[in-house]
Amino acid sequence: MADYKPAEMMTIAAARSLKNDDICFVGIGQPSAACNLARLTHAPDITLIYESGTLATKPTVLPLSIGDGELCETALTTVSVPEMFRYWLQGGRIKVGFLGGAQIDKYANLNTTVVGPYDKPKVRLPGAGGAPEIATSCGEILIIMAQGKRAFVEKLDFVTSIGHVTGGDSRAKLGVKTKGPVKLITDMAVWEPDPVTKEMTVVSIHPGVTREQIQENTGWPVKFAAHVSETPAPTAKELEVLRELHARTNRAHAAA
Amino acid sequence: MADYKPAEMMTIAAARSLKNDDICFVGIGQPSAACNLARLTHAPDITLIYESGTLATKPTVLPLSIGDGELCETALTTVSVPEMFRYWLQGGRIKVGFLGGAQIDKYANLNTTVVGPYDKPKVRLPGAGGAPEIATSCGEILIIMAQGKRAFVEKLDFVTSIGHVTGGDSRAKLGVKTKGPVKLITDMAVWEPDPVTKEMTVVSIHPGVTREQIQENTGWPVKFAAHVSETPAPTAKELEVLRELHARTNRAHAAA
Amino acid sequence: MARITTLSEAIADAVHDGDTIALEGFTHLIPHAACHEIIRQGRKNLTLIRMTPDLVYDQMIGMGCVSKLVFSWGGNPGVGSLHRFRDAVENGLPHKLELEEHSHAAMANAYEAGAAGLPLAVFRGYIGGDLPKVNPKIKRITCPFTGEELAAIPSHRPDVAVIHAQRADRAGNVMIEGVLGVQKEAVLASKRQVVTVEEIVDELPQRSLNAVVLPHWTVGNVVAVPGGAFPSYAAGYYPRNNSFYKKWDDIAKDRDTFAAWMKENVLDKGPEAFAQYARKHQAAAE
Amino acid sequence: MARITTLSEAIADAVHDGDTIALEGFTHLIPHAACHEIIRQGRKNLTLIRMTPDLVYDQMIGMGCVSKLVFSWGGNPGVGSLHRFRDAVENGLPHKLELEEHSHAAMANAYEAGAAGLPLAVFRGYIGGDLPKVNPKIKRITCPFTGEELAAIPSHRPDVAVIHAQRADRAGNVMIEGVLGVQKEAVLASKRQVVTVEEIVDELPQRSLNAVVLPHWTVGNVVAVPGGAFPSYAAGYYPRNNSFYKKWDDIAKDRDTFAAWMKENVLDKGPEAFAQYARKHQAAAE
Repeated sequence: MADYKPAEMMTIAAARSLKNDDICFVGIGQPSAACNLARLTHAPDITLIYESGTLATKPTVLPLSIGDGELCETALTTVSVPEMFRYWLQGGRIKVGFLGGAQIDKYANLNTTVVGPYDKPKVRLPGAGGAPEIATSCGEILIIMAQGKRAFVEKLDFVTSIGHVTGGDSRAKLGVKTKGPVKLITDMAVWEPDPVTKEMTVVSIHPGVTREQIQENTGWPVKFAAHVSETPAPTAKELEVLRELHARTNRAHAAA
Repeated sequence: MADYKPAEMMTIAAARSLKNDDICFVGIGQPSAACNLARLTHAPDITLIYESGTLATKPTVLPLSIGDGELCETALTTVSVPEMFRYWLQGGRIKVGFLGGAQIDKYANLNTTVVGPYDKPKVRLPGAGGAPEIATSCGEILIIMAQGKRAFVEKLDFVTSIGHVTGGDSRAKLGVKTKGPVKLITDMAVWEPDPVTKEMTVVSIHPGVTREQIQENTGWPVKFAAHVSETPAPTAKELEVLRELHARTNRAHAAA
Repeated sequence: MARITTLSEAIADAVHDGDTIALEGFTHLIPHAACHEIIRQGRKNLTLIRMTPDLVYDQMIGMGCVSKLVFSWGGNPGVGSLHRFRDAVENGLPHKLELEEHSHAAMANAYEAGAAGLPLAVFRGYIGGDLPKVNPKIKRITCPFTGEELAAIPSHRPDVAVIHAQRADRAGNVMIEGVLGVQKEAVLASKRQVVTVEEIVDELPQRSLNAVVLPHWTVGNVVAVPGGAFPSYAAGYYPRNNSFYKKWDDIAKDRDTFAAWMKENVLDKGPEAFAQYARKHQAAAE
Repeated sequence: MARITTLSEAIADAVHDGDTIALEGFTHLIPHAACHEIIRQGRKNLTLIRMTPDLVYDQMIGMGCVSKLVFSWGGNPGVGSLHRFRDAVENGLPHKLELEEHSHAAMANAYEAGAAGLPLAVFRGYIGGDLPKVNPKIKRITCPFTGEELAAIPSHRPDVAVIHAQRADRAGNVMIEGVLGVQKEAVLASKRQVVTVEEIVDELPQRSLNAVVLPHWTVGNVVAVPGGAFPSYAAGYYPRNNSFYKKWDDIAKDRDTFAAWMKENVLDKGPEAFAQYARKHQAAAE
């Protein structure tokens, strides 16, 4: 089995959950890497949309920013940002949205706004960006986040975007018709919402990771599914394509 | 003095009221002829906008429809119709709008909807088109209409678009901040609203037309301004340019 | 996902009796061939939405396909009346036609709101006139920040949008150029779609970074119908046939002349009849 | 009407102390040169609107020009924090910064509504999160047709919009290509405008029928500043300088390093300093 880093396993597990006919609203960083890895492996026709307005883009290197020239040049077309948020996101045309954050709770609500109180933050984070409406307008949400007790918390300092709110049917009761987070992919495991309580539940553990390690890196008592499988390790092909993508990207960004 | 038709005098009088830096929302027919005559004579830089989305267009022949290819090919650019109505008309970017109609009353309210009752019309007219919002969103309105008792009526069968409503400050009281009709140009005279009552008032009579003829072709007792001038007759140049424009247009439309 | 198909299959698949459908095209790219196919397939009780009903709806109304019309300007542009439309409204022939009447601004905003997935359009309009008295769907909404009263109408969300465009690629991505009208909005606001195009190409041509393209997953059925917008036009392919628009006035004025014309040119023909118009004008342009 | 002028005159004309201003550009075409000129002219008490405050607002905040920020994502894209922004929020340095915080969808809709001359934007958003608790400008409005509760926020109507574009013609018509962001909306929503461009040409180039062009009567001041978007990019002219964005992290982290960099590269320089970046990358591309 090839040697690989937990972050690589995370990206690869996320990529695997994408299908060839998915239409994805892609964020910078891990989601962008996962989506492009999927496109370069098992999902060549996947439609990638970045909030900068680029529709069906096929970048050869990963963008550093959401509006890199590469995204626009390789896109089917590029629309204005108001149109992107009105016709494409709010219009219900995106099947899969990606989110991540500084903090997540057990119902997959996310905080990207502040650590500490809003008016006197300990750490001022970048803020919402597209998250509040991505969280409710996309057909379903994938979350990619590395685990750790500062990130996986019992109570968020600020709810920037909702997941399953307080569990059960609380999301639907807000009038939201989309599914919300269907998967949380970390560097240790894959989590899915419990069908009834909607609490995020470990369904698959990455090779070499223990239940204890997952619990140590989670700020609430972790629920494990009745049947927890082992995440298949990255294949040589997956690792090769991902590493080439990152190498191309680093060369391109260093040159610019 | 050159021989000319009343319709030509009407178009020419309308063209003269346009300035080189005007930005006009142009309708098909008389307004289109007047605007392009202005552009081909004293107002070469006038900006003409058609509701089909064509911005700053310079047609060599008059369009038969509001979206003829000619308008698009000679435009600075062409935007979508929703954008035209949102950003350009409602956004307050049009200085002069043109209207006409099947019926007008003394406050320059217009009817282009029905003759007779709405539910059982004697004549079903085309309807509002852009008129209701042109009437309130353009900085000011010019109306071009041939006079006659069936058109110039005491009471409209239907108010499609407002002028000065019931006179006085009734227009402003509706919350409308634009000027409304500043000129009514007919085949007999030029009318302007009285500064106080806002009743349309004859300020200039075309050569050879009498006050009696104007009254005979108006369905209410006509107000004449304290000083009524004679409209200068069309110049040879104005007639030549207008007739060439119509001739070019007829040749083009017959060929297509 | 787009399906590349034939016009008769596309209409059979997408358009059903009783549907609310929007054929759009603002003077440019009016889907005449698709209109004819709907008539040939004998669809009934349609609610038709369109800013400018034009010849296509005059034909569908005259042939008895239509029970309701949602519109803002019903004339033959630059020519005069739509006689079949008038006959229906003034005389109830071939049968009564319910009207839901708007302004252009309202219709454009309603399509925009439909494309944006909203239930209503909010705009500054309908101030002081009589349309709100005859259209109960026109309401007022108060801005919570300024107190200004604005117009509110339901967004358009037709069952089917039918448009014509210049070209599509084999995946079904559709590119439109020139007078854009509300076609993109109509497609994005609708549940099902029929897009006829002048040609289907291997790859969309070299284009601006911001070209107007409807991705394949937003258009249900794509059909090549060269000349399919005639007597309207397709920028880059053939010009508007203004003389046909003038001729339509005589054809449609009389019920029998109209019926005869429809039999000869629509009922007894297929979509391939449009190809001659595309070819004729391409040849003329060369 | 557009006035073709110099950057110092344009900023002096359009931007005053206490103004609400929007420098826009979504990663692409960010008006860095204009930002520097505003700093050089020592403007104070500005309310800054921008979806992604980015390096330009980090610089203006750090230099003490700003009293309030209206925004939706305040980071260095792909790199990390905006340190001057964080210093202002976390430590009140150089002085306290009032925040009016939104989501991207809200900001984009607020610009769109501003361009459309409306007092408010209505959209489906802000469901269930905490932003409405800290931003009193976020209200709810009920659809009179469906009963659905939608979000309502005031439209953006800045005193001044500042953008960078690829080119203008001598009349001042401005053409933009590529990632369009909200620049067109920001310009149309604003009272006064400053548009810097890579070049002013005799005539706009051959372009698509639907090219994105701001007519001359919508842009107040037009200024040629080659390289004026550096280290952001201008599609067709020079690429994004990703390494400068990474370098900014070190420059801005420390107050003194920041101050020294600003003195050397902004206070002691003029807009012509940007030309080298345009030239460098053009040469590299040849």
